Amino acid sequence: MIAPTEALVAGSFYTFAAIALAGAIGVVLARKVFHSALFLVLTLASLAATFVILGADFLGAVQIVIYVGAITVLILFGIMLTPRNVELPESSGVGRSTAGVFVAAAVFIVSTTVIVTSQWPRSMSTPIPDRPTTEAIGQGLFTTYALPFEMASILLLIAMIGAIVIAREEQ
Amino acid sequence: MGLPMELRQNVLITSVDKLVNWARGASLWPVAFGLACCAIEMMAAGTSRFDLSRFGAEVFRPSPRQADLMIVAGTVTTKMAPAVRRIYDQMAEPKYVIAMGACTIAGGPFQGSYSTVPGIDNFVPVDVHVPGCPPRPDALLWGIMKLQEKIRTQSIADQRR
Amino acid sequence: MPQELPPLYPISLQHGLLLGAALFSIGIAGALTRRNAITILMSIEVMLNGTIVTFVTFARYAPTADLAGQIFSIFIMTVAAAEAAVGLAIVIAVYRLRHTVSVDAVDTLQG
Amino acid sequence: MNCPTDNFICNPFLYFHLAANAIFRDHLPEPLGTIIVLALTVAMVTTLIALIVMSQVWAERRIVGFMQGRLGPNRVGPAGLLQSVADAVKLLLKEIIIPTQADKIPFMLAPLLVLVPSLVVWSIIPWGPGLSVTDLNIGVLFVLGLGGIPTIGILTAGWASSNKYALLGGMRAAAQLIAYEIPLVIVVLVPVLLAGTMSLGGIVEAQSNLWFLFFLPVGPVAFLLFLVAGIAEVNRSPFDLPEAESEIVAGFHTEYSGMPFALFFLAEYANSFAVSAMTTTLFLGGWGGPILPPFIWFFLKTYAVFFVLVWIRGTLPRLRYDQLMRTAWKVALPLALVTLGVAAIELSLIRSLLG
Repeated sequence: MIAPTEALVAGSFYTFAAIALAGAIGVVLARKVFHSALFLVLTLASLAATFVILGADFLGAVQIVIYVGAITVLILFGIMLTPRNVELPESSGVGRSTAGVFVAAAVFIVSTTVIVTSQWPRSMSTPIPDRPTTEAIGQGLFTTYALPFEMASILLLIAMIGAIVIAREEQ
Repeated sequence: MGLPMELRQNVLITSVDKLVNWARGASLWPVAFGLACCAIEMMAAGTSRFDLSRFGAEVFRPSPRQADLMIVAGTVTTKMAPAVRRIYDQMAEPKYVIAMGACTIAGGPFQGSYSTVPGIDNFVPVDVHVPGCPPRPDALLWGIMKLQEKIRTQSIADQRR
Repeated sequence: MPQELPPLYPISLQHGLLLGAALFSIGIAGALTRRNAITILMSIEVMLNGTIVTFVTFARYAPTADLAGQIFSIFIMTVAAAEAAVGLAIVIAVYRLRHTVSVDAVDTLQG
Repeated sequence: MNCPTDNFICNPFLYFHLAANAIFRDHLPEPLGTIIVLALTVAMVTTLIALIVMSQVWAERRIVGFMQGRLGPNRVGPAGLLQSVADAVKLLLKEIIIPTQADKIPFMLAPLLVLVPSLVVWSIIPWGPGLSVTDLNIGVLFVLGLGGIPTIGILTAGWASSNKYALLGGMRAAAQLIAYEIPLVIVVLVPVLLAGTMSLGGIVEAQSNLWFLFFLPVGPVAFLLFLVAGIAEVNRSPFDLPEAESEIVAGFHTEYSGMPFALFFLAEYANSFAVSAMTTTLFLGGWGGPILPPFIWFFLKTYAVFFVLVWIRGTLPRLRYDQLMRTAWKVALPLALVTLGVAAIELSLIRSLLG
């Protein structure tokens, strides 16, 4: 017999997953770029919820801070700074559309087949019980993963300088 | 128009009327715009000596969409009239208009001039006329209280839409 | 022998991975079919999120000592932020030059 | 006052909680009962928010009135107390105008995007010991994350109105929010560092001996920075450039009337209360205090901070846009970084000295 609270948790996972997928489809299909961006917000926010349900509460909050709070706002800014894209005809030729959809479908079918048919180890059939993630992530970032951490910060710095140089108006 | 007479005195309608009219009268947010010297008196009405805010009407909204009351303060020229009408059209229902000063009521000292509108009744419905050249801030307060009296007599049964 | 998918409850490893794969594929479809550079950037964000979902699911089900999956997700987010910043800067620079954000307009290097 | 959680004076919501549990959780099948109790809690918090916002609007208008030698609203109800009620009822009954050129669904969605995060923040504010809807172990991060979502709502409002002033206001708001979010995030790390936890309840408990405001020399600097960045985050005067009426009409909510505008209005005040509450929690010892019950202390401190916000509004003129940006990037950000560094060094020194 399924415990009701756990059924609630599982149910909310599938709900949020469905919302995320619907949002992702909206990103791809929406006719106006601005609507795509709003669908992206929907996807990212509901993914944050699924992360929390999957035991990654810190990551869920980080997802909201970085993705919803920063990257989407950046994209919205980009949309508003390039106003003429509103009228851009979006259908990009039947050939390219079918090719794109075909590639995407192929990727999806292959990965689904792999996921479904793989022999996953027994130990991975049950979830690890919830543990405090904030401290573990902090420890990891400053010990085992110190080098990638530093490289990520350098990457951010380079990206920031690069973005400023590229987007700046010529004086 | 509206409800049949025998339903007018219904308890439900009258008490809702009371609440709605009380709320509308107690929070008359004006549009922030002035045209001429009367506007100075309108601003003075908001200052500490006269204090429009006692009646909850000091919230001058910059956008007509959020305002309830248009105080037309000052001479309306023929060039300005379309703009005034446009601001009136942009306001959300229910909306009220106070014509402040002799110029807005009838053209004032400029009556008959080639450039002045002889009274804004020509293009917007005015609820209260506040005479004077310019009227003192107390007179504007009087006008707002008159408007509150008028609002108290309204009924939702009369609304057309 | 193919392992059968478990029922919907509880959330299983496969379901999380399927969500990731679906997001990734939708992102690919968007990135390949749309012409607007900003929409393409957004599709790439969707793809990256599919990857993050996969990592988080593995972190949930793989019995490792540290939370490698979640830490890697944080790195992905960092890279995504950098990518979005540089990508939008390029889009804006292109818009300034060509007055369009269609990727078809930026094919001069094709010769 | 030493306050056990099961004391009715300390925990005024205990009655509600017990009653709700007794009525719904004991008699209904399990997920349903939990959902109903949760919904009731949400309803109660929302009512509380509405009441607090009304009290704030009234207090602000009266206080600014007194500061300017006026009386402020005093005709509606005793001492004008019903003024906010009248405003709310009027706004509810006003016509909702949707411009023909507007992008309709985002246009109506934007006020919700702005309002909902500012209401959700209230669910983790610790009103007293154990007295919050939920105490997350990542509470601070949660608050920061929610603080970023209204930006999207504001941008949406500006874009969907298809009005140039609204668009300018939205862009301004977004630029300002991004600029001030960075020093805010950094400076919030100071109390987190001192308390060693991200849970808001834990941060309050860590201040039982010493408020972080008095943790010299970084405490006052961090407090001031947080307050300034917080005011900028909620677009209050003197940082209310997104709605500067002398330049861009009403900014991002130029085209909004009636109920959607009321939602923006509500969000603004709910946010300023949230900033006051967060200042109280992070720097002023939260619900800690002698004699009086904790939640009274919490409200006293929060309203004191809110009074400071009103005071600033009644005193300072609006900043110019370049001054605003210069303050954010050239003053607040370096200062916040230095504060965080000094706090870290000081803390490790204290730890090594005390063993």
